[in-house]
This record gives sequence, C-alpha cells and structure tokens, in this order.
Amino acid sequence: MGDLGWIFISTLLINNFVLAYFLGLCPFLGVSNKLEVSFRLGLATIFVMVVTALCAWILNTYVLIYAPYLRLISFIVVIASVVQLIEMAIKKLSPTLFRALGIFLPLITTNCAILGLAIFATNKGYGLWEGLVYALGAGMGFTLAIVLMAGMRQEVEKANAMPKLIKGFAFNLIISGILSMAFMGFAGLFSSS
Amino acid sequence: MAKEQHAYEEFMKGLWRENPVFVQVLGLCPLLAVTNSAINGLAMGLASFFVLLGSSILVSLLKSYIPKQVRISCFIIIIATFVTVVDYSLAAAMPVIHKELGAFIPLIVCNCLILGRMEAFASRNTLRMSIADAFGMGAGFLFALVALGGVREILGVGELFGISLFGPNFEPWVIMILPPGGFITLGVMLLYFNWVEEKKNKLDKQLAAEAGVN
Amino acid sequence: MNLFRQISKSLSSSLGSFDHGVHPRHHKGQTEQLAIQRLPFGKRFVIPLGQHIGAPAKAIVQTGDAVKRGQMIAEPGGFVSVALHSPVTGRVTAIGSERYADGTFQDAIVIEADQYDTQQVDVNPIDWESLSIEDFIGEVQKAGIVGMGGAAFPCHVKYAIPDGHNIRYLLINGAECEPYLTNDHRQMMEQTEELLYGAEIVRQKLNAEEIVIGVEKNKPQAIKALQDTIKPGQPVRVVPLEVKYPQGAEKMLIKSVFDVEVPAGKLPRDVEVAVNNVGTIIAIAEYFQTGKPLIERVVTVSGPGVSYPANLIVPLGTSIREVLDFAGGLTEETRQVVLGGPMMGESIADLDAPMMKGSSGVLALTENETGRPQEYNCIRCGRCVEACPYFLNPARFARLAKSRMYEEMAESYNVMDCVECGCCTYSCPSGIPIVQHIRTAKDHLRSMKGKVQ
Amino acid sequence: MSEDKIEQVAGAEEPSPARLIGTLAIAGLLSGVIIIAIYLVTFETIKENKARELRESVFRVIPDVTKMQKLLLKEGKLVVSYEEEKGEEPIYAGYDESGKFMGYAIPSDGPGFADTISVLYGYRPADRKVIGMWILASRETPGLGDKIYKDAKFVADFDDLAIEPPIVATKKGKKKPNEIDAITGATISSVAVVRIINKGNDYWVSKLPEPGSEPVYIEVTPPPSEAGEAKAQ
Amino acid sequence: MTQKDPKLLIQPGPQLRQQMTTPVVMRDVWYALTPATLAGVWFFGLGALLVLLTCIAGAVLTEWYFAPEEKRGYFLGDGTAILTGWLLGLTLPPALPLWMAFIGGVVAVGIGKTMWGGMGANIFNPALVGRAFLLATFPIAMTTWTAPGDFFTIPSSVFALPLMQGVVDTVTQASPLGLMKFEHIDTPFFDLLFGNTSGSLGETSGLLLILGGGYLWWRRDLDWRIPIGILGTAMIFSLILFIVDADKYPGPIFTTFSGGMLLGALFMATDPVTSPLTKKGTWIFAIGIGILVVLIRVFGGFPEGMMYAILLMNAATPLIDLYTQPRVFGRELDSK
Ligand SMILES: Cc1cc2nc3c(=O)[nH]c(=O)nc-3n(C[C@H](O)[C@H](O)[C@H](O)COP(=O)(O)O)c2cc1C
Ligand SMILES: Cc1cc2nc3c(=O)[nH]c(=O)nc-3n(C[C@H](O)[C@H](O)[C@H](O)COP(=O)(O)O)c2cc1C
Ligand SMILES: Cc1cc2nc3c(=O)[nH]c(=O)nc-3n(C[C@H](O)[C@H](O)[C@H](O)COP(=O)(O)O)c2cc1C
Ligand SMILES: Cc1cc2nc3c(=O)[nH]c(=O)nc-3n(C[C@H](O)[C@H](O)[C@H](O)CO)c2cc1C
Ligand code: SF4
Ligand code: SF4
Ligand code: SF4
Ligand code: SF4
Ligand code: FES
Repeated sequence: MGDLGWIFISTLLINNFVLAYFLGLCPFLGVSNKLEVSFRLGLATIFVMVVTALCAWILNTYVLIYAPYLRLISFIVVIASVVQLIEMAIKKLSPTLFRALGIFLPLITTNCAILGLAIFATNKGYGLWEGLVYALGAGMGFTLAIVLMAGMRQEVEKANAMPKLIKGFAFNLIISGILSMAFMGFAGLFSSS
Repeated sequence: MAKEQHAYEEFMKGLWRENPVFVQVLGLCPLLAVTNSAINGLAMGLASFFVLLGSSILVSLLKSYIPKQVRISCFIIIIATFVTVVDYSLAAAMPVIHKELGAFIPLIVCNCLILGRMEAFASRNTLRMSIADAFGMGAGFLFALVALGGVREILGVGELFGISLFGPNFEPWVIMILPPGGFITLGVMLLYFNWVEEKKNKLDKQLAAEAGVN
Repeated sequence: MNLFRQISKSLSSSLGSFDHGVHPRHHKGQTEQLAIQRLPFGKRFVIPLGQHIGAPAKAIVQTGDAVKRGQMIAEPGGFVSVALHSPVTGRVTAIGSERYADGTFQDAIVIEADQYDTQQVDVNPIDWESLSIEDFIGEVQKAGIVGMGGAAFPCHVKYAIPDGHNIRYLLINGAECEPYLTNDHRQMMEQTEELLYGAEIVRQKLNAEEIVIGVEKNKPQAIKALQDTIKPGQPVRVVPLEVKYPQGAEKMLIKSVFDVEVPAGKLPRDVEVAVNNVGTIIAIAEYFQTGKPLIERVVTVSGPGVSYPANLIVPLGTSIREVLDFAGGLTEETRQVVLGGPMMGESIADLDAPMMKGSSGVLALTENETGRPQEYNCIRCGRCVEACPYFLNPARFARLAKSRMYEEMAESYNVMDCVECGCCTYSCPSGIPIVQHIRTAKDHLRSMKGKVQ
Repeated sequence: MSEDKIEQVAGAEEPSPARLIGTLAIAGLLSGVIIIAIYLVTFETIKENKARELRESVFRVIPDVTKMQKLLLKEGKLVVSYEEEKGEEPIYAGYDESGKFMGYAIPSDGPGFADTISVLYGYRPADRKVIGMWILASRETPGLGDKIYKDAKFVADFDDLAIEPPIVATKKGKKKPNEIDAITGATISSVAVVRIINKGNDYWVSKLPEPGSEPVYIEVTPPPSEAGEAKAQ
Repeated sequence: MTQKDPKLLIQPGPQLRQQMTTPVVMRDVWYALTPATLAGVWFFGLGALLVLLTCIAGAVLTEWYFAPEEKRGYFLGDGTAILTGWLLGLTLPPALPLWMAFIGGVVAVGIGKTMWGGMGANIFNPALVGRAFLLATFPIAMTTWTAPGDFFTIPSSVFALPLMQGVVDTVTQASPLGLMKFEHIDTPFFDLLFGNTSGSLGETSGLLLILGGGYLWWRRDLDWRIPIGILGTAMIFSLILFIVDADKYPGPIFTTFSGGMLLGALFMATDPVTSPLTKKGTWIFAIGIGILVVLIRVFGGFPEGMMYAILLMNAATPLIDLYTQPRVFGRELDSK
C-alpha cells in the first residue's frame, strides 16, 4: 500500500471522520433523514473539503510560516469565503439543490469536519497531494457514512415501529454507535501484512 | 430584585431545563470526541465555558455597533480569537492536557452552541443577562461533558478522575473509550433524559387531573 | 446484459408462463371428472340489478307482472351496463332491497317461479353474420353477457374498439388457475363446439386474425378435446400453460401466451388482444345459436365442506342454499362458504343470497383451509416479493400501510397497479393480511383523490 | 437594550459596504491584537514545553545522555541545525556529560491498528543496534494496542536489539538478537512498531556517517529554543 | 334474520395460505443448530453449555422485560429471542465469563432488536450486534480461545465475578484463523470439518453446520443465494490470492471451513430480517459479504471478518433494497 493509498483508505474507512473522530456530527445527524439530500450534501462536503485542503496548504506554505498564530482565524475566514462562493454558485446553477440543502450549506462552513480537516492535515504535516487525498478520503468517508445512515433512517421511519421514548436523537446516536462498531472491522486494514 | 430572579432563571435554564446537550442536542462533535475521560471532559468544558463567556460579553457589549449583514462573521472572528487565547494558554499551562485534547480545542470555534448563543441571545440582550445565559449554558455544557466523560471513564477504565474505583481485577469496558461507546453512551443518556421528562409530564398531568377533581 | 435478458426471455417464454406467482394445491380432483348437471328450478329467484361492473340495470317490469323465462326484465343503465333477463317463467313478487352474498342490501327483482311451467324456451337463432359491429355490440349488451371469469365486466364494452386500435388475437382464457374450480374445464370438454363457434363469431366481428386458447396443463382432457375438434385450417391455436396462480389474470395470460407485457394502466387492446373467458364465449355462442340470453351459468360446487361436489348449470338468482342443498348440503366441519375461487372469491355472509352472473363457484371450506396463523411482524423474508406477479413490493406495502404512509405507497411503489390477486398474502409466513392493507390504502387514496377533484 | 432597538439598528437602511468592511476590519484588527498578545505571552512557555518534551523523549530512547542536538540531512550530509526548517525530517544526536556521542534518536511513523503511530527510537551505529523505543503519538486501543508504550516488558525489548537481519516480532518467544516478543492481543500494533522502526532504519542507516565520525556536540551554540525565541523577538 | 348458520366465518381473501409460519421457521432454525451445538458442547465441555444458556437467558429476559405486559406471550412466542441468544452463544469463546455472556444477550436483544421496535424492525443482526459489542468491550476475553478438552472440566474464568476479569486456567490455544493470520500455519482440513479445533463454541464443526444449513434449505427457510454467494465469492477471492502467493495467503478450502465462515454464511447472513428482499439484492448482499470477509481476514487487523462483513452489509441493506426494486409489471417498458 502506497502512502497516498493508505491515507485514502485510512480516512475513508478506518478513521472515518464521522464514525471514529466525531467530526461533522451536526449534518450527519441533522440531514440524514433523506437519502437524496444526504447524498448531495455528501458531494458538497467532498467538494468543500478538497477546496479546503488546497486553501490550507496554500496558507500553510505561504502565510502561516510567518504568522503561525493566525492559523485558526485564517482557516476560518478563508474556508468561510470559499463556501460562500460555492453557495452562490449553487444558488445560480441549481435552485433545487439549493432548496434541498436549505440551511445546511452555510452550516458546512461552521462544520467542524471542514475545520478539522484543515487542522489535522496541518498537524500531520501533509503536503499538497497528501492533503488532497486526505480530503478526498475524508469527504467520501463522510458521504459513505451519511448515505448509509440515511438509508437506515428512512427504513426505520417507514416501519415506524420503535418505541416513542427513544425516537429522535437518542435512536440516531445508537444507530451511529452500531455503525461505528461495524466500521471497527476495518481497523488495521493494510497495516498488518 | 426582579432582575436578579431573571438572571437566576436564565442560569438554571441553561444548566438543566434547556441543557444544550441533553435537551437541545447541540455541540455534539467536541462533546463526543474528547469525553473518554472525566478530566478531558472537564478541561474541554472549561475551555468552552471560557470562550462562551468571553464571546458573550464582547458580543453583548458591541451589539449595537455590528451591522446585521456581517454579524455572523464578526461573531466567528470574536469566537476564534477567544479560542486561540484558550489554545495557547492551555498549551503553555497544561501541556499534557493540551496534547490529549489535541486538535479539538480549535474546533470549539465550530461549536454551534456558542455561535447559536451569540446569535440567539448575546446579540439581543443586556450584558447582565448575557453573562447569566453564558454561565448557564456553559455550565450545562460542562455538566454534560463531565457526566459523559465520567460514565465513560468509570466503565471504560474503572476509574474516575484517575482514581481507581473497582480494584485491580476490574475488567475494563474498552468500548466505552472507543468511538462507538461515545455514541451509545450519549444515546442512552438522552434516552434517560427523555424518560425522566416523560415521567415528569405524566406526574404533572396526574397532579393537574387531581387538582381538577378537587 | 442485453444478451442475458434475451436468453432469460426466451427461456421464460418457452415455458409458457409469466414470472413469480404461487403454486397452491389445486384440489380439482373432486369435480374435474363430474359432468355438468342441471340444477332443478327452485321457487324464488332474486335478480340483483347491479351484478356487473358499471351502472346497475333499470327494471322494466313491475310487481305482479308475469314474466317468461328469457324475457328481459331490466334494461342497461348506461353503456357500461347490461340487460337482465328472467331465469324462469313466473311472476314478479317484489322489487326492492335484498340481501347480497357479502351481507349488504341492494335493489333486486324477486320472481316467484310458476311451479307448473315446463321452463322451455323457443329457439330463435340470430343471424350474426349480417350484423354490423355496432349492432353486434348492441346484441351482446341486450343478451346481458358479462365476463364470466369473475369480474363480471360487461362484455360488449370490450368489443367497442376505438378508432386507431385493432385486434389481432382473440385470446380465450381457459386457464382456470383458481384451486377447486372446474367449471371452465368441463365446459371446454363438453361444449367444445359451442366454444369454437362463439370464438369464430367474435373473431369475425372483431376482425381478429387468430383465436388463441390458453389452458393450464393440468387439464389435458380439455386440451385434447379442443385439439380434436379444431378443424384443419381453422385459425385456432391451443396453448398449454404452466400450472401456476394467477395464470388466468389477463395480463399474465397475455405475457404467457404472447410474451408481451401490457403496459401499466393500459388495456389488452393496446397490445392488439381481446381476452374473454371460456364461459363468456360459450354464452355468446348460445345467444346467437338459440337466442337464449345469459340466464344461467355453470358453477362448481366443491370444497371439503360439501357432501357431493358437482359442476352445475345454475339458473341465475337461485339462492346459494339451494345450490348447496343439491350438492348434499354442508358438512359439520364447514366453517366458511366462498363465492368464487378461494383466492379471489369472497366469504358469504348469508346463504340465502342469490347466485349471480360472476359466481363461478361455491366452495365450502373447513378449519383446515380457513384457519389463520397468528399475525407476526414482517420478517422481510421476501416471499411476497417473489410471489407478486406484478413485481410490486408487498412487504413494503404492508409496512407503509401500517404507518399510514399511503401517498408514498402510490408515488414510489405503484400500489394502484396491484390487482389484489392475493399471492402475497397467500405466501406470507407471518400471516400478514397484505391484500387487506392494500385495499385500505387504495380506498384511502381514491377518497383523497375524490376530495381533491 | 431592548428588542426594538436592535430592530432599529437592523432595520435601518443598508449600511454602506465601506461600513461593513470597516467593521470587519476593526474586528479583525482587534482580534489580531489579542491573538498576537497571547501569542507573545505564551510563546516562550510553549516552546519550552515542546523542547522539554522532545528532550525527555530523546533521553528516554538513548540511555545515559544528558545533551542533545538536532541534525538535518543536507546534500547527503548530516549537519547540526538550530532553526525551524521545513521539509526535512530531523533526527537527534545524544551525548553524555563529557560530550561523547551516544547514539541517534530517530523519529519514524506508519500505520498502526487504528491510526498512524509515531515512534522515536534510539540507534547506536557502533554496534548497529536499536537501544530504546518510545511512542510519540498513537490512537491504539486502550488496554490492548496501548501496551506498546504501557507494557514495560515490550518497551524494554527494544533496549538492545540488532537491526540485521531486519527486526521481527515473534509470538513464540524471542530467541535471536533481532527478535522481540509480540504483545498477546496486540500483535498488530507490535508488528506495526517493528515495521516502523525497520522503515526508519531503511531510510537512515545508509545515510548516517561512519561510526566515529558523528557530528560533535557544539557547546557554544545556544539551544534551539533560544534561537527560535531570538528570531521571534 | 338468518341466524340459521351462525358458524360461517367472514374473512377477506385470499382464503388459502401456505403452511409455513414464522414461529415454525424459527423453530426449524433451532433444530438446524442443534447438531453443531451439541458438538460444540461435546468438545468444549459443560462450561460452554453454561455460556450458551446464559446468553439465551440474557436475551429472553430482556425480551420479556421490554415487552408490553399483555403481549409477553406473543413476543416470546415467535422464538426469535431464544434464537438470538443461541446464535450469539455459538459465536462466543467457550470460556467466556458468564456475566459477559449475559451482557451480550442483553445488548443483542436490547440494542439489536427491542430498540428498533421488536422482531422484524431491526436493521442489524441482533446476535452480531451483541457480539460486536462484546468484542469491542472485552477484547481480551473475547479472543482467548481454549482448546477442546475434558467434558466435565469447567474453566474457572466462566465463573468470574461480575465486572471482574476471568482467569483462564485451562489450555489456551490460538484459533486456526489466528494461526493462519499471524503465523501462517495451516490447520488440517479434517480438524476443520469435524470441529476438533479451538474457536467459538459453535463454529468449529463445519460438517454439522452444513448439515443444519442443508436442512433449512430443504425446508425452504433460507435463501440459498446467500450462503452460495458468500462462499463462492470468498473462495474465488481467496483462490486468486492463493495463486498469487500460496505461502502468505490461505487457500479457498481453509477460507471456507475456518472460523465463523460457515456459521455466518448459513445462519447469520441468512437472517431474513436483515438481508435484502429481492433475489438481485440478495446476490449483491452475499457477494459484498464474501469480499469483505476475505479483505478483513487477509488484509485487516482481525483474524476473523465474518461478523463485521455481515454488519456492514446489514447497514447497506436498506440501500440495496431501494435500488433493487423489481421493475413493476408493465412499467418502464421502454427502458429495456
Ligand atoms: C388474479 C386474477 C386471476 C384471474 N384468474 C382468471 C382465471 O383463472 N380465468 C379467467 O377466465 N379469468 C381470470 N381472471 C380474469 C381475467 O383477468 C380476465 O378478466 C378475464 O379472463 C376476461 O374475460 P371475461 O371478461 O370474459 O371474464 C383473473 C383475474 C385476476 C385479477
Ligand atoms: C373504463 C373501462 C374500460 C374498459 N375497456 C375495455 C376495453 O375496451 N377492452 C377490454 O378488453 N377491456 C376493457 N376493460 C376491462 C378490463 O380490461 C378488464 O378486463 C376488466 O377490468 C376485468 O378484468 P378481469 O376480468 O381481468 O378482472 C375496461 C375496463 C374499464 C374499467
Ligand atoms: C476492540 C478491539 C481493539 C483492538 N485493538 C487492537 C490494537 O489496538 N492493537 C492490536 O495490535 N490489536 C488490537 N486488537 C486485536 C487484534 O484484532 C488482533 O486480534 C490481535 O492483534 C491478535 O493478536 P493475538 O493473536 O496476539 O491475540 C483489537 C481487538 C479488538 C476487538
Ligand atoms: C435463517 C435464519 C437465520 C437467522 N439468523 C439470525 C441471526 O443470525 N441472529 C439473530 O439474532 N437472529 C437470527 N434469526 C432470527 C430472527 O430473524 C432475528 O432474531 C430477527 O432479526 C429479529 O428481528 C434468524 C432467523 C432465520 C430464519
Ligand atoms: S450547530 Fe454545530 S455544534 Fe450545533 S449541532 Fe450543529 S454542528 Fe453541532
Ligand atoms: S378467474 Fe381466477 S380462477 Fe379463474 S382462471 Fe382466472 S385466475 Fe384462475
Ligand atoms: S395482491 Fe397485489 S401486491 Fe399482492 S401479489 Fe397480488 S398484485 Fe402483488
Ligand atoms: S411474505 Fe410476509 S413476512 Fe415475508 S416479506 Fe412479505 S410481508 Fe414480510
Ligand atoms: S460540531 Fe462537528 S459538525 Fe457540528
């Protein structure tokens, strides 16, 4: 397994952002009731993450070596502006998508998965390519998790059988727990042999 | 005096009745990510508390100068500033804890609880009320973090704040400190809150019914 | 992928069948060797005005009127409606509310038979060859002929082919896939000539090229009788079909015989086919040969709860009780009496209700057949999905109906395409009355639609 | 402040873009000032903490050392470095009180059971042996994988370990000088540590100078932390 | 009024039903499991029987506790709680402390089933949820395999006090999968077939498991596509690897007969509730499991991947169901 390959598999499956790092829980729990929307949000997240990785690398390489203390602020500001641009673009290109994602597009910005990506990639000292692959893996891992979750939630909501008491967040958290348990099966993948 | 009462109300609201975690289910990411022990929960809780309090004060003070159009950006900048302050202070004063919490301190910026409070409360209320609110919400968040961290630590390693509870032969429940344990424990705690709430509602109804009969 | 489809397609068509469906035991042994007998005339006949799909007929006789056997007593109430005729010579004793098989009350004409009449009718052949298609349709409507396959849909409506459509095949439905029933079987054996004669009439009137008769393979005698009677050069073909329920549902039959799917929401004529039941065609033949309208039909009386099962010619309007009594009455063990086949038929609430044009069978069932398993939650075993001949998703229907998500059933899962054949309920190990759920959903959806309009 | 006043502020006619940008700029400036202030206040301590941590780790993996210095690979040669330099992986040389070279501390990382494991290990070129191992960072399972640093016996296995042929983790009891005992229940993590060290050796051993010609400890230079601090000021 | 025929039933059609009912299906699975269970108890001794019974007790008590009072008989009557506990028990190490087994049963039914609304509503296989929970919670106890031994000797670990560690005082021995994964040692085929190896309580006798599976297939209780799909895929995948490097990777026979492969493929992946509805979906499900098992076994961190493979495909089942809806008769004909 090459390094890039391992970075990808690792963030996609083993260290899945949602299921192992608890990042991006708000959209994961908030939007995962509709499959279609989840999938689109996933795609949007992949895109924003890749852009973020690019921005983070540029900032790291050209700005932050001179002013490390600006790391957090500059990440936030740059990512927010980029997402703002994307939001405007989506509004123009696909009003349906814009409506479907509703309030969640701005939430992607203040989504800790995005900031977490930038910070983790920096902490790990990833270069440009590594950072981009990391972002791709993280975004796709997020999409995978949220799409699986949405499928399950749609199913159980149709069956509508669960006890009233547990409906809602408690239930979704426990499903996430089981999913996270299932994803533990990927631990150690490609690192044992 | 009435004011005093009010502030107290705000505080209790955040701590229990509208607990940001157990009732409003906000700020889950930092909550789950760091609560594999009570001490980490405490540290994270205090850090968030500080950021919330500081930002609330600043936002409440500056609210009339911030134009509506850029208020979110301003809030974020303010919050990010306080987070940076916490980050550096913690790194300087408590390097061990800082290493444990790792990358999650900067992520306080994204905690929607904090931004939400700025938007919904601090930017619309007096300094005094904002402080009370920040105290309440911060304490509520802190309480949730410590509770969750405590449960996970007790079962996960058989200790609380590093003090062994069950003796050396205890079989730790490893899952509790792993990610699935975080999800499941929080889910079960929410379930418990729902249950308490429902019981209370039932009791209230019963009391009301009895009052009606009398 | 395409290749794969084609192979599977050619395979399935060579078997002469459709996909999915169920294989209930067919229980036809009790009656399949019994020749058709005539049920003696009873005393009191009840002729409901609305015994077919469409508008009820309008009575044209009054209480006290004397009527002759075969005389028209009600005229069609619209285009999708047919005439009614008196099954006996006698007197009209009442016109009013009478009890139906399902327990409801509906308007009917009650006729007291004249005990001393011979009940003979004059033979009055009709020269069908000179009739225009419009007149032919009028005659069929006047003869009161409806589909005898169970639905009792006015037959002439099917023959009113709109411009731009034409019929290439007249498909005669001799599948008789419902367990227990053997009336079509016996008619194909005993009235082969009439069947072929009637088919020829309809073929010529519709300008169809060929007559195709689909018969399930478990009726070899019927297949042989048909093949022996067909004259060389006659455009008639007999197609043996796999024994499987619901082979006789018209869209399944068309798929089995021609390997063509009738698009959802479309009719057989859209694929250039007209489908008629064996009994329907024989009724047409009899009408044009002798002038006798639809006043009696062949009924199978069977089931473990009947002492002497039989295939009977029953004058319409005879009470179910008389039919059963003729067959030796019900045994002690009988729990349920069903009008029609056991899959599509309905339970009878009242044995004094009359036999109607669409009543193909009277079945007496015992605990063994009627006992229902306790209902359990759906275990998603997929048996219903594998059973549904329309490739619907009954498990999903059951689930959605329980949470009252009717709209989604229609929008995402095409519940309205369900023909209520019952395969899903039949196959469900958890004893879920899926068809019932579907009916509820459809009713709800129809009433919602009504409200919107 | 009452609700309606807020409404007033909000409902007033669109503030000019200049005002908006101005507000943001002021906010940015304000926050910049605060951030730089806290940075300056804490910088020294943080730097010191980090340096101390590093020193502790290095001292842990090379026995009997009291001094260390950072080395970087430049044009194929190891040179002493005092500054933060990007792009190059540093290693550290340890010396005893008398300034005698004792060994290198080499950082290396690779995939473990959960996430990347970062290892620092001591290497003595004289007899081509690993002389100590310490885990800098890992997310291995508590109670299982974390034995790679909590299990003293496992850590001790690396105190005297030949690197040729490449180190192997065995489950049958170590017999050869290049073997360590895998931790029962954490075989994967044990093997991962071994692989990470082998990877470090593959990269570094050929690049190190001949035994005996290691860079000497240069007393006069200020320690790295002071260099950094000087720069910041 | 016609009250002369009071006995007549009025019920909606269809009047006929096929004979199989859900409780009968579940009981068939009990019967199918019996031979392999007896063999497991025979090899691992009375301790194993205790572990199994404790699991069942945990599962049944949980079902009983959460069932509405008036419907308890109905809830327990379908036989699935016992089956869940039983299957969970079969996947556990024979010397597991009883208190852990009990917790496994409680979690299996509580989180795996009741929480979702009872039988039929769950998405994950309850027994495997229980097992996954136990494995992640007590990883050491759950991977301590005892060698088959004396029938009457019960390892003292079985009686460990609640919350306390168990001390295994009988012979422990790596399971065939562990030997293969970490030491590349093959186990003789004969042992795999007859179960004289260490491993989970009920997974060791390949032959008897196949016998039980065959019975279920004969009774039409399970969908043959699932075991065939899983085993076929896993065999092909491992054959390819075996050809690439026979020393490093296990061969197809070993893959099929070792560990939980047969138990999982025949009894757990086939759980109708948690597998797709349609034939096409079933194939996708089975092939997915086959690939994941070999992937995890060969390249992953665990010697055994069956449980995770099934759970992961369980999670994907709603999506599979959604995208393998059969084409409704007479619809979208032009898309052919
Ligand atoms: C589930 C189902 C089963 C049917 N089975 C038969 C059958 O066995 N024989 C038959 O003649 N008609 C059967 N029908 C009715 C046919 O679909 C069709 O309406 C009939 O053959 C048309 O002829 P008719 O109008 O002359 O009755 C069935 C319908 C359904 C929905
Ligand atoms: C409004 C309406 C118009 C119909 N027109 C025709 C028709 O023109 N030709 C035809 O073959 N069947 C026609 N049908 C009958 C159906 O195709 C079908 O035979 C009838 O619903 C009974 O089906 P079954 O006997 O299979 O249950 C019509 C049905 C309705 C409700
Ligand atoms: C929840 C869980 C966590 C585990 N964590 C680790 C780990 O961090 N490192 C490791 O090497 N093995 C870990 N394992 C065990 C491995 O999967 C594998 O079984 C073990 O390395 C085999 O070693 P053994 O053959 O010595 O028992 C874990 C197992 C479970 C169930
Ligand atoms: C063939 C077959 C296999 C089954 N496998 C399992 C299983 O692996 N685990 C389980 O908890 N229940 C199993 N069950 C029982 C039942 O389907 C299960 O408890 C449901 O998931 C409960 O809703 C099985 C049932 C059948 C018919
Ligand atoms: S707003 Fe932020 S903290 Fe709140 S739930 Fe959403 S992501 Fe979590
Ligand atoms: S009407 Fe029903 S019983 Fe008769 S042939 Fe058709 S499907 Fe079979
Ligand atoms: S009743 Fe409807 S859903 Fe059920 S099998 Fe028949 S057509 Fe399909
Ligand atoms: S046959 Fe019954 S139990 Fe099986 S999937 Fe269909 S509805 Fe569910
Ligand atoms: S807190 Fe992580 S996405 Fe919201």
